[in-house]
Amino acid sequence: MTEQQPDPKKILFLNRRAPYGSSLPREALDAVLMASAFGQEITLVFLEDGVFQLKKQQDPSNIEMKNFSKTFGALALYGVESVYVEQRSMEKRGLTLDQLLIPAKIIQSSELGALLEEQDQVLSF
Amino acid sequence: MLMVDGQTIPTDKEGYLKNLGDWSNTVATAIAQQEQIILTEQHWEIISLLRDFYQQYEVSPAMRVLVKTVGLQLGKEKGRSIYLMALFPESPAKVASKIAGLPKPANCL
Amino acid sequence: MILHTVNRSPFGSDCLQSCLDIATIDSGVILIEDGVYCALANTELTELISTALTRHKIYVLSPDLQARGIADAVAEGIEAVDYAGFVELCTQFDKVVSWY
Amino acid sequence: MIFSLAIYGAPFSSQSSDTAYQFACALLEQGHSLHRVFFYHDGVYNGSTLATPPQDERNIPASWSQLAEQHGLDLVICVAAGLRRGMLDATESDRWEKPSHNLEQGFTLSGLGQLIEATMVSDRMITFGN
Repeated sequence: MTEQQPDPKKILFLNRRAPYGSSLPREALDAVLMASAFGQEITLVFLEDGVFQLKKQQDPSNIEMKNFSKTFGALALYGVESVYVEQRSMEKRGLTLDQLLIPAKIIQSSELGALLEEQDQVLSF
Repeated sequence: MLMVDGQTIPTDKEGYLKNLGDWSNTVATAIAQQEQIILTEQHWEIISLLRDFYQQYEVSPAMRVLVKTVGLQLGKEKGRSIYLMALFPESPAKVASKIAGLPKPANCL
Repeated sequence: MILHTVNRSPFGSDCLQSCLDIATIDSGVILIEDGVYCALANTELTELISTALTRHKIYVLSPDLQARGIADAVAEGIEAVDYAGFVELCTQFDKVVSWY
Repeated sequence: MIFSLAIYGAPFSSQSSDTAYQFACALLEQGHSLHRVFFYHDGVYNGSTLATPPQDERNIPASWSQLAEQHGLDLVICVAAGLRRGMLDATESDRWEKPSHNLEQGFTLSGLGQLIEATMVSDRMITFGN
């Protein structure tokens, strides 16, 4: 299994795709859980259609896919608490924070630049 | 493959169920037997916690998360890897998931 | 400082726009694959690009320009580089963020 | 400088693996080290030994394989993403009782942990998305 790494890195996952149409969001979430197992300092950012990943009430049973949105609920247990949604992406799509599955912080695109700069690495999905 | 009550239950080569719907308490006991574990009440509470976890989150927890969840739900005494190691030797997250009829936790290196 | 890579045409994707919305001043942008269409002069993007050039260095991958027949139509101020130049840019900036 | 690359595009479908390959050649030529190339999402198809393009076209899996041999590269295909899409080595083929396997020489199947490890130890992690 995993060992605690001495020097955790700041890794930001940039999620820009809607769920189900592409498997990238689901594969990104797998990578997030893995990074947490390595004890890394993780930040999740949802931008553009990526914000749809956090929409409540997802039920892909009739398209015979797994409801991976349920896994977002476990993020806090995995030690992932830094979750941001970009403001304009939410606004454009008529989404509000209370429609999201998990608590997320609103971030402006101008602040997002600074957040990216703080990271050791950024993985885009 | 497992034989349970005269029925064959398909498993993969590592002993994980091929069809998760085949799981029952009897099947769990049979899987445990293959792992040389006799299930006690302490085992069952972990198994049931794991099944609830999977039901809620659609994922089998990695070791660290299993320890944390057990601690939160069953008390600090049990939320320690040494306790889980004693119940499910070698690799508790993997072995317990197998007995609980869940997919193998993906978070193994 | 970040080097952003953009590999989508701006005429059907938000990649360039999102990248420019976020990129802090002095960060770099390299246009690759279909992203090289962002570098075209005389398109509806001209203003966006010229504003972006006041804040960022913008590079374009020359083999991709050449492949698409637009090597001679690049907006002024955008610098063409080859793969070796792309690698060098990655070392000059602190990290690389991909937009695709 | 230590680089790692993550590739998400299928060869012959998107340009991302071509770009990544050219990029890998250029960085090796400049004397940088390439810690790992991690193939995820549709990038896993880069490892198919059964890819059979016409003779007048590049063979991307074969090119990776040759580059790996020349430079001792670590080409890793995510095992979970690979198994889903039918990328199997002999061990996995045997384990899942499949009739054949198709992993090109020089590639290995391994866990997603290899992506995270590469992200941690490399100076630059570059994603080539599709």
